[in-house]
Amino acid sequence: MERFSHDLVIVGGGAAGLRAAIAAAEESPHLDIVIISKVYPMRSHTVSAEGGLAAVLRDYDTLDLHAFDTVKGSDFLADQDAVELFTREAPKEIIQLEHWGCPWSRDPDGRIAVRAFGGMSVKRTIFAADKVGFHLLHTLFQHSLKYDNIQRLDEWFVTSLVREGQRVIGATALDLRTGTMAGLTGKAFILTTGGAGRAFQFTTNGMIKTGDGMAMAYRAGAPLKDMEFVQFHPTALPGTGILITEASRGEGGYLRNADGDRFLKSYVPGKMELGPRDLLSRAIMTEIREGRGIEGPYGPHVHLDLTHLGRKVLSERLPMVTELAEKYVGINPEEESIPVRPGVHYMMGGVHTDATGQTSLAGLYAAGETACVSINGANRLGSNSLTECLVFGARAGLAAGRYARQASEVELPTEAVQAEEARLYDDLLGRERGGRGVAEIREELQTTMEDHVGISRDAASLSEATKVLARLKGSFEKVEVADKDRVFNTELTSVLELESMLTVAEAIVHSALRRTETRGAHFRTDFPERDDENFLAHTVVTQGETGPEIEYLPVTITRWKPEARVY
Amino acid sequence: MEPDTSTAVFWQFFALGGFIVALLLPVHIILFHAGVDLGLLEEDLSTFDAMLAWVTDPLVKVYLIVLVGGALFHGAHRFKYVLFDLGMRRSYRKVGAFLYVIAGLATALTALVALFGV
Amino acid sequence: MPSTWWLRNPRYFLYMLREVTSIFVYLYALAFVVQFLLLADRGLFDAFRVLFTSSVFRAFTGVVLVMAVVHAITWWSLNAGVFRIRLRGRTLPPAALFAGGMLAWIVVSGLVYLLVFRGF
Amino acid sequence: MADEIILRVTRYRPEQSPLPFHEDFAVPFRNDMMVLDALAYVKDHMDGSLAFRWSCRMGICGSCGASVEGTPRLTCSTFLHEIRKPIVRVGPLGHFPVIKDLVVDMDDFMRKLQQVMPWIIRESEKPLERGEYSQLPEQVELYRQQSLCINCMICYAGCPVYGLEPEFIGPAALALAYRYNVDTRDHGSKERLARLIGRTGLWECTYVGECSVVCPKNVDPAGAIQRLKAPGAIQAIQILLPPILRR
Repeated sequence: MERFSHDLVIVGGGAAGLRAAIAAAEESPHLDIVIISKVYPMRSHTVSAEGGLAAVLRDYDTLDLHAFDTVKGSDFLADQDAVELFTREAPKEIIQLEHWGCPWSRDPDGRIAVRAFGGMSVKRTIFAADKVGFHLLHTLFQHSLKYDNIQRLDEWFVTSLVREGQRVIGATALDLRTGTMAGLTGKAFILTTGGAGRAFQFTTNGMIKTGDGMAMAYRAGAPLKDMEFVQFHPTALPGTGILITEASRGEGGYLRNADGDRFLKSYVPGKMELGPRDLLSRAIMTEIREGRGIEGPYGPHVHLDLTHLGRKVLSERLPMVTELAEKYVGINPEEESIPVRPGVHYMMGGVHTDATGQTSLAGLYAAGETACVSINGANRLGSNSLTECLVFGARAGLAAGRYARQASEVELPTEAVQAEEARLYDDLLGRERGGRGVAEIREELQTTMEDHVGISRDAASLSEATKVLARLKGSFEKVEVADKDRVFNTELTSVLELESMLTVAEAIVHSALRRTETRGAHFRTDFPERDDENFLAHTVVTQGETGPEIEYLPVTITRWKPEARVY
Repeated sequence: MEPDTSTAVFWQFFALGGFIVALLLPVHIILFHAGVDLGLLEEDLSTFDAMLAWVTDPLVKVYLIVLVGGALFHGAHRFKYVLFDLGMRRSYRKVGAFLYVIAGLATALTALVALFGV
Repeated sequence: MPSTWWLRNPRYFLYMLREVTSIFVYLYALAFVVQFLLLADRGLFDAFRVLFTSSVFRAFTGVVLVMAVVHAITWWSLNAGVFRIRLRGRTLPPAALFAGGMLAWIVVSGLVYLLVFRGF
Repeated sequence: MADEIILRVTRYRPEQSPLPFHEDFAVPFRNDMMVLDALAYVKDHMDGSLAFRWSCRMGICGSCGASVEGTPRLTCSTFLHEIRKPIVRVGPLGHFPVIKDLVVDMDDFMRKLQQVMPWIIRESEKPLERGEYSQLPEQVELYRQQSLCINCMICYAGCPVYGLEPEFIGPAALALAYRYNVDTRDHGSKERLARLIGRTGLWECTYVGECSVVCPKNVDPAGAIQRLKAPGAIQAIQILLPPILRR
């Protein structure tokens, strides 16, 4: 059994994790930092983000306007103090990334260029063509290589957090290459493992987005917040779920139904294609339900029409969209419309943290999609999430680094590691189990979430989902693992990921069932109105003895009183 | 990493030589060796008298030195890496050094003879 | 890696062909140097002329000519992708550079021809 | 085309057998199926022990490189129907040690990335409050192509020099060095170049050009390496000059 000890342990190597590591390393060159991730950092899902990241860089724009757009987009569920802090620190982060070499797209005069995005009042989305996540991630990763005090454990799967009282002091982790279980002692931990889109069948998310960090925190006793708010991105390719960026609409693309109509005029006439994602996704589903969708091999969809944008815009500003459309659906966007439908994209909810990233447990921090600060409330605005990874990644890195510097030495008990090793190798791999395979359970989970916890939900569908989930948890106890090898056992990691997804799914469903109102991305057909009287509050879900336990926390409202959300 | 100065020097000769060979060698071969066989030329320039008459021109002397030096150093360097490509990972540097020495001697002799000998 | 790796795909094979031209270039240049040095003595030159007019050597020069042409074409096409030449605010496309190389080749060949037959 | 395709996978399971072996899987065929979809089908429905890496399935994360019919490709963006064969051979990327099945050891590659100092080096840093460094679109264009590398290592699998000499820094890392060296914000080109002009650096590259052919992102590492050679040679040769003439 291997043992490692570090000051600061960052779980996850995407934008938030790398930003946190760099922030901590810059502040203290003596802090011993490790990034541990189940994939190499440049494989992290940040890489798939396309459209851009928001910050106020221009004279015509104001921090207040960015904050207001965000609050309104959130359907007034965002904590306004956190939002204001976010918009204030955002520009600095963009400039910082520029100084580290990020190839932002430029205006002809050499300034960082900005583009329009959904729900934003003015052009304030910074971009690098439409490979923003890719460039952001690689810039951060490459810059992180500079620091001697940032080490990495690549392709290590963290399986659990270990507590001592109300403080997290360690983690158990599996070295995928050798299959060895190791104990990782740390004075502070930051979870930056992204969301859990893969719990749904049709998602823009990569295979690795299985909610491991959220589930880990939840099992360790840290509550999750606002989990019922699952964002559907309006434009994903049918079949694969590959994302077609909102920037395609920001650059002027149209959504059309089977009749060729720009149907959004009946839903968000003031914003049209630049409306917020929750409303657009719902509008598309309404069109499809009412028979104005276009039939395709993967079910009905609508059209994203970019034909009028011209070759220059497509090749300079949307090269990836062009590439994806050509490669995956055989369409030249210069000449034909791209088939799109809404797909699960982002979790507004996550591990409950304050504005420094601190969770309810001492020594445990979270940032990025894993965390819920919250600035996204019931619906995140496109291009706020990458900025969130930077702003709150850096904040969590600083806060956790400071905590680690003053925290007392800790020792991870050997038994914790041994118990986890026994769970994996004696129980999961060692015992004859003879149940269903991991893929089968996962598929049922995904279709259940898709069908019952999708864009529209009601009490009946959600109750049904709780029943299926309970049954699936039973099946999981007997899951069959055919591969008994230790070396790079990807079937074993699939099982661990399934466990994470089941955990997160349960939190989502129970939170959704209890919120009997419609707000942002949470659309209850049986409660179609927003109910500020009872639900202007964050859902906080904790793992209890018998299942999820739900409480509500007040929303911080500073300057913008809730009003009707009309675009 | 220690700079590999000698390789850097020979790489420059190689690169320059590559241009020289690309520009001069085909026409040179046609003029002096293959032209008559190919029916492109009537006069055989590779006889003693023809060659001697020709190499007295100062411009031709420069041409000769440039062509010979370029071809030999270009050839030697690339030849060395062909040996590497064929799997002579241990010995290609030694054989390469030998090829460079030959190239250097041949070029020097040509230059001496061209400039002072003829 | 087996030393026959260059047979694995046609691009590797063409690469090897291109590189092997160097051996012919090298050997031909050496032969030419020998012939040039033999000019020091008519008797010696003529004695060796048997060798340089033999069918084996003539076949060799034929092969070298082909190799030299392969070299010239591949050299320009490779370098066309390397050099970045800006003209009036635009980077020249590789095809233009290749065409320029080919043109230079023809012009220089013509100059050499003139040099040999007319002198300057 | 047939409604079934045989996936012939080169497998290696060190705990089961010391030698690699081939295994055939008959996979239901759809016309829009990528090689990766077929692998995922095998894993989900036929043999869960099959190990391979994948994530984004949209050609940007760089995880899923493998040798398909002898050519290194991203399996997520290679259609089965492109192969036009009833039997499709899939194996691990060449030139790397294999950990298991299609999973190769990336340690060497990661070391080489770090070795070329792929970060902005500046003599003095401008405070953030003073904003960004101005960069004209055509200045971005100087390094844009080489900044598109997704670290999929397909170029290393295509590079025979790396196959023959594993110490060679290799295409992606050298292209990355070039990317920073031509960035107008960077002052570190000399320092970076110093790491490239040794025995295992630039001079090993003989411009086979295969890296640029197989690169799924059109990064052109081969061209970048050639462009580094001239300044590299000058820097290497400066050591021969008397100190006063060195820059």
